[in-house]
Amino acid sequence: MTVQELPGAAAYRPTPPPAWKPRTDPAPLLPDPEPYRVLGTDAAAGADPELLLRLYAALVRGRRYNVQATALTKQGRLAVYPSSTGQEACEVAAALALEDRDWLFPSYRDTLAAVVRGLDPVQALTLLRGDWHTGYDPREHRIAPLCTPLATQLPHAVGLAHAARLKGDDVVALAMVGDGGTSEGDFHEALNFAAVWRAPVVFLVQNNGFAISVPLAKQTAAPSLAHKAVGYGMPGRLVDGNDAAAVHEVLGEALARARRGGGPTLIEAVTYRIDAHTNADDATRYRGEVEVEAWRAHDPIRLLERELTERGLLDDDGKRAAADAAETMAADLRERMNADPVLDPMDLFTHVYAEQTSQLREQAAQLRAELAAEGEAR
Amino acid sequence: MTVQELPGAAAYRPTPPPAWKPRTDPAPLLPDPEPYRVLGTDAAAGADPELLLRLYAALVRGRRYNVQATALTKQGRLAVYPSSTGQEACEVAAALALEDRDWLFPSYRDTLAAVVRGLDPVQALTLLRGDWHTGYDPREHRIAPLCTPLATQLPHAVGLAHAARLKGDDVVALAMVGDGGTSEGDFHEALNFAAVWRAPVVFLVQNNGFAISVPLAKQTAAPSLAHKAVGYGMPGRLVDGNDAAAVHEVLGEALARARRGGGPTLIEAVTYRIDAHTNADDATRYRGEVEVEAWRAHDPIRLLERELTERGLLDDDGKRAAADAAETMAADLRERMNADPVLDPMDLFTHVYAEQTSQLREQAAQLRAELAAEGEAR
Amino acid sequence: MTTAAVKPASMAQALQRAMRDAMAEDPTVHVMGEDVGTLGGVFRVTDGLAKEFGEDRCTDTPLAEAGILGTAVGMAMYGLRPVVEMQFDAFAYPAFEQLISHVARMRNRTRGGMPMPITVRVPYGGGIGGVEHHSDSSEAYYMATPGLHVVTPSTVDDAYGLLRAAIASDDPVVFLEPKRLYWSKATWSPDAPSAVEPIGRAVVRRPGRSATLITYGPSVPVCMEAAEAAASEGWDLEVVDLRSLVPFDDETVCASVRRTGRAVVVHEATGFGGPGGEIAARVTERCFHHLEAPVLRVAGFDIPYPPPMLERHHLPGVDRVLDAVARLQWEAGS
Amino acid sequence: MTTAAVKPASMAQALQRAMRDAMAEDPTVHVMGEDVGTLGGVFRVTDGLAKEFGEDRCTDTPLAEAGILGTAVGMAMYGLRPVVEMQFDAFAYPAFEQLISHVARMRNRTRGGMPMPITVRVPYGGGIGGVEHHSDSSEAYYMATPGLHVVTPSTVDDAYGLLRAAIASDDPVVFLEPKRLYWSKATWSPDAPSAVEPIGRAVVRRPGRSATLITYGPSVPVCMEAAEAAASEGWDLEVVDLRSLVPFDDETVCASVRRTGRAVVVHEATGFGGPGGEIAARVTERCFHHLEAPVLRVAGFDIPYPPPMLERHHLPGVDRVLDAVARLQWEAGS
Ligand SMILES: Cc1ncc(C[n+]2csc(CCOP(=O)(O)OP(=O)(O)O)c2C)c(N)n1
Ligand SMILES: Cc1ncc(C[n+]2csc(CCOP(=O)(O)OP(=O)(O)O)c2C)c(N)n1
Ligand SMILES: [Mg+2]
Ligand SMILES: [Mg+2]
Repeated sequence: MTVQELPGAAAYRPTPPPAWKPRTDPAPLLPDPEPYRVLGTDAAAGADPELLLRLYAALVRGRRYNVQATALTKQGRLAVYPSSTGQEACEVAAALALEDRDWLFPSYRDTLAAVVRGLDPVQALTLLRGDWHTGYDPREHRIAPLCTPLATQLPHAVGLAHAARLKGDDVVALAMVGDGGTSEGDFHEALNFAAVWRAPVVFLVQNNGFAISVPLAKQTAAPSLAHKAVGYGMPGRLVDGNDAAAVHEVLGEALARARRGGGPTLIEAVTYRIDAHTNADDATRYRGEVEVEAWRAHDPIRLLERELTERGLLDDDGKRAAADAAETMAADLRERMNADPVLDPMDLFTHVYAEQTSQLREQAAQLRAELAAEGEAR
Repeated sequence: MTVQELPGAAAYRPTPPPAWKPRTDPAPLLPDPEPYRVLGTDAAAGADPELLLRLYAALVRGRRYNVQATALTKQGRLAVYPSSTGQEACEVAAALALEDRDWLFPSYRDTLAAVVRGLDPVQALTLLRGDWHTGYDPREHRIAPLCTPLATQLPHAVGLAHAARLKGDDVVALAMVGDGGTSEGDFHEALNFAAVWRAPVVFLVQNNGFAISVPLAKQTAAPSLAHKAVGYGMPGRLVDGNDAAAVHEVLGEALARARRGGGPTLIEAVTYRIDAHTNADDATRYRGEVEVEAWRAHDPIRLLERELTERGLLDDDGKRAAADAAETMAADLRERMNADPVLDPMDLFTHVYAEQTSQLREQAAQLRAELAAEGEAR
Repeated sequence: MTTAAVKPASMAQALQRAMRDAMAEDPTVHVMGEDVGTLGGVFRVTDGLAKEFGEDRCTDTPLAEAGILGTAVGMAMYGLRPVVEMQFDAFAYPAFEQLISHVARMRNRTRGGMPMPITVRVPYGGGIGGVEHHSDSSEAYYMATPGLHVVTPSTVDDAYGLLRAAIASDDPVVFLEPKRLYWSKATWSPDAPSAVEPIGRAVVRRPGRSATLITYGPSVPVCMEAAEAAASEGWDLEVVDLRSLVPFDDETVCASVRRTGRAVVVHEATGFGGPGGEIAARVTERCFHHLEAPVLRVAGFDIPYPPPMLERHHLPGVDRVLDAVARLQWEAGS
Repeated sequence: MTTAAVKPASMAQALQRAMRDAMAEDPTVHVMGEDVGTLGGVFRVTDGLAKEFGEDRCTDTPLAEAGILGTAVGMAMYGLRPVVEMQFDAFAYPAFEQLISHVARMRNRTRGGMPMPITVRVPYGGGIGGVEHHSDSSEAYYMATPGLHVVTPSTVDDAYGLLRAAIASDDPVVFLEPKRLYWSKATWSPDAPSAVEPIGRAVVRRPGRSATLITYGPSVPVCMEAAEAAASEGWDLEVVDLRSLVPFDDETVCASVRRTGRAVVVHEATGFGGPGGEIAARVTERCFHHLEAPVLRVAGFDIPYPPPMLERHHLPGVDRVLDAVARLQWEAGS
């Protein structure tokens, strides 16, 4: 007999534990039973054609960016590249749903979101090229450094959003994380702080099916990752992560909610990592081509292209224009990445502290002497 | 317009994301809207009188134990004591719901559960007296060491339960943690591992309203702590933590479920810490007497006493017998704790490693020489 | 300037005052941690701050150290100056990844674009009869992490001055508070607090000519006592209080050792892999030909911190310091 | 015993073989971590183990390092012998609290009742062009934690022998695998693996009379190369490979330094607060009157690990080792 079946459960005498009060109703926090979709559904009729076209152009550009960056690894121009091919709808929608004053907290896989937000791709790729850890000024772009230790960027986003709210600024933070990252303690702590503080932050989980080789089924037994939200007292939303219009809409609602003081939202976008984890990974060791093919059919560009075409918003000329624009971006990126970055080894000592310690001054002098000797030897 | 209100949501075309499947139904995982109770409800009729009397005797003994241990801090016989006064129903039910072969993972506040399970109170109090970190052989008693770093014992319980299941042993682990402890990353990681592994483990959260001075409202915004369960794909149960019969029943069900391979359960027992955090704490700094009084009226011993009296299972003689037994235990504890423990400082070096390193041998020799010199000086 | 009545103040009060003054002067200073608000901290070091500045400025957080430090990182990104309390030394460990991988590296990662003006207050060390996990000396971990400053006061004045400097620093400071000195007192004018000390300067607490005791935090009073006792045996010991482990004041320390020709490093942390190794090694590197004897170390044993009833055997006391001084090869020396 | 064909094996293969042999011999040995199962680990060190022994013996865990080590503690409590993989050095930090507060202390806490026969494998160090967080040398943290053994191989043979010993140890061992030596090869007979090495013994990799290079892990090949180069300049350098940082082999190290009278400690970890301080200090304490010069240290700079394109400036190479040797005050010496 389970607790819920117990016949007497309804007949309490009126003496429940005194401090206990029925709290928030969990019902509105629970996600839909199926991923929300727009493209190919009746909801599409309500979508703004201009937005759809913007999303389309960005998706095409984004795919081209992924292909180009992957090619750069083969040419030794990038140390490593974690591709977001197949996940462009999430990357693009995340960037476009944000206001300029908002903040983006990307993971290592989210250079595309940073680029769509306006960051120069060469700057976005600095970490992965290996000339420095971050290639841009986070405050100028309101993009936190690409974060490698999983889920550790989530409390940062909460803290920043909280600080902005304390200051009375109309700023929302959007934090991106993978399905694997949801297993980390930092995910839990960040969501809890966010909910307790009602911080204006939105968590976007890209569930791309894998954490390197580990499939979702070994990562969680939850009905969905979005169901984790209720345990923090925030709404959970489940969305088709390959449907750019749906992701944009769900994100927009969550951002608006945060903006008006409604607190955080957890969004799970169901998507798929078409490429291997990075160029260094061999995905054939842990998954079959059949699965990948099924997802190729659900490609984010294809989904949107079909919608736009059916509605007469996109023709061959339009497609070509988008492709050409993407090609121009790629050519420019390729060319600029083929130049060797100019590096100054003395930078190693410049930014460790605001003021160099005597120890670092000694070490800098040592390296300077070595470099001078090297120079002479040449 | 929220996602759920969207008119088109029901009219999907049949192309959801390919890898996405509806997973477990969340409904059965959600806790009841109110804490489950037995005493004073119709459910009490189904309770085993013998069990109720056992619970009663243990509660009375447990309260006396708490009072005695607190008194020992005033006499300088304990370094510190975190009292479980008011929470005895959880402590007692936890110990009595377990089979002998099962394992208990207590926190620093749960010496009482260990004592009810059969551990000598002097051994249970070793940590708090300060002669060693653990006063008993965990394997002999199947009681893990009292754990101080919050929530860190939870993954241990999961690992042990998992190991037992791999070995084919019929062993369940019961892990105890406080409301504050649920905010730690280790709580999250432990519950996730447990659910993914379907480990035979039960998590009992004693929500006693405070983490030292911090009330639950600053700890979480969740509808209840039991609602966290759904995010891991395990059932969450909410129970009146001062109702020993209810806690025992809910625990029993969860343990049985774990035993038959059904996986973990998260139980939130709503209770209250009547005493200060420890003897060193001043609770008047953060809470009022009114709240405490309300909870005193909901005292676990009183609740059970009323039930037993109404049903004619307990009379004054019975009460006196329970009180006398408790008094005997307390007198024995007092007497034995008043003896100074015999300590060997050389123990500092004995158990750091299986085999003493040369460094520790040197250091042990140093201390031995110092002790000899001290002895001579006397 | 009016001279206020001089009255005794404890180190805990001086620390509280430092935060209070910093908060009053600079609205970006935020105090956060477990029980720091309503309760005023388990050691009462944040007493009254929430009342005076409101709960948004002195915040009781949820119970999760990585979350506390991680959100502080985000707050610092937005221009705030968080002062984070870790309730006890061992309870800072859950925040280790945030500390090492972010707090210590963010400035460098962003070429100075995102400094981390975060103060992490950690009550540390033993001698207070604490049960397991309440008496760790964890400074070796912080010292081995480039990007952090590591500071620890031993006097009431320094508690104020160094904490003000830590909060004012644009770099992260791990501020180690010696628990057993919380209740140590000094006559101190709370109306004219002591000077803000620049971080990175050691101080000679007691001048002497025979040998140098290099120490910090809770071991400073031990060394002072040892120096007094040694005087009666004919040794005139100099006591150097490091105050800052990072940056390390090579100048002051080496000047002293060059003068005395002998040195003992004293700390509570375990010896092996502890701070003393670094200190002895760098002093030896720099002062080799001035040394009459190897730099010796008096430290906690290489064991987990003992239970309260045995801690006195573990803690470096006056006798052990004097024993080490006696082993400084006096017969061979100048 | 049949002599199998001798063929080249990499360090990664030797490590795999050590786990495989341990698992075959002892059913309580369980391998666990991120991607260790189906994928065989990102460095393929656990390749084939899941297939051969099943997923219950070689388990892809959820992505949570504290959870991995914390559940391993529970498994060890029940009598298993977990071998845990942390995917990269910096990703072991989330597990720090479990490591320090439980793994290292459980035996002592329970007076020997609950030993922790856990091996924590940590690929560490740089030189592989890894982006941030993939090249840390974190051994100082582990060395400063009593209760842990800290072991690191530098050869293919030791990789096998030491990992077998680590898994067989009843105490927790942090087993540091030098990433950039994973692909180093030796002619090695996989059918007759090298001997199981007792933990705690250093080895003289190259005998010499002029000075001792004290080193370990990824810096051993650097020191061997430096010793070869030094020979042409008239210095006959002895190279001691520590293999085990804890316990530390004072005997072998000091015997060498007493013989040569000069020493340089070489490692990749940052210098300040790094392992070299401890090593230099203890050698000096023990060999002071044999030393012609202070024990010098060649280490990584005191900075966060650099990006790939700059790492060569950070890593101690042959030239820096030779520079240090040159500074060993040869003019003054015997
Ligand atoms: C704390 C931490 N542990 C381990 C890693 C190594 N690692 C890098 S990516 C990855 C898988 C991440 O999976 P997921 O979160 O699903 O993101 P995805 O790569 O699919 O975008 C792992 C284990 C890491 N970066 N950080
Ligand atoms: C990791 C960690 N952080 C902080 C502490 C200090 N501390 C001890 S008890 C406590 C409050 C715990 O509250 P809760 O989990 O509700 O348990 P309760 O004391 O109410 O039983 C705190 C913060 C600790 N023991 N461990
Ligand atoms: Mg993923
Ligand atoms: Mg509580």
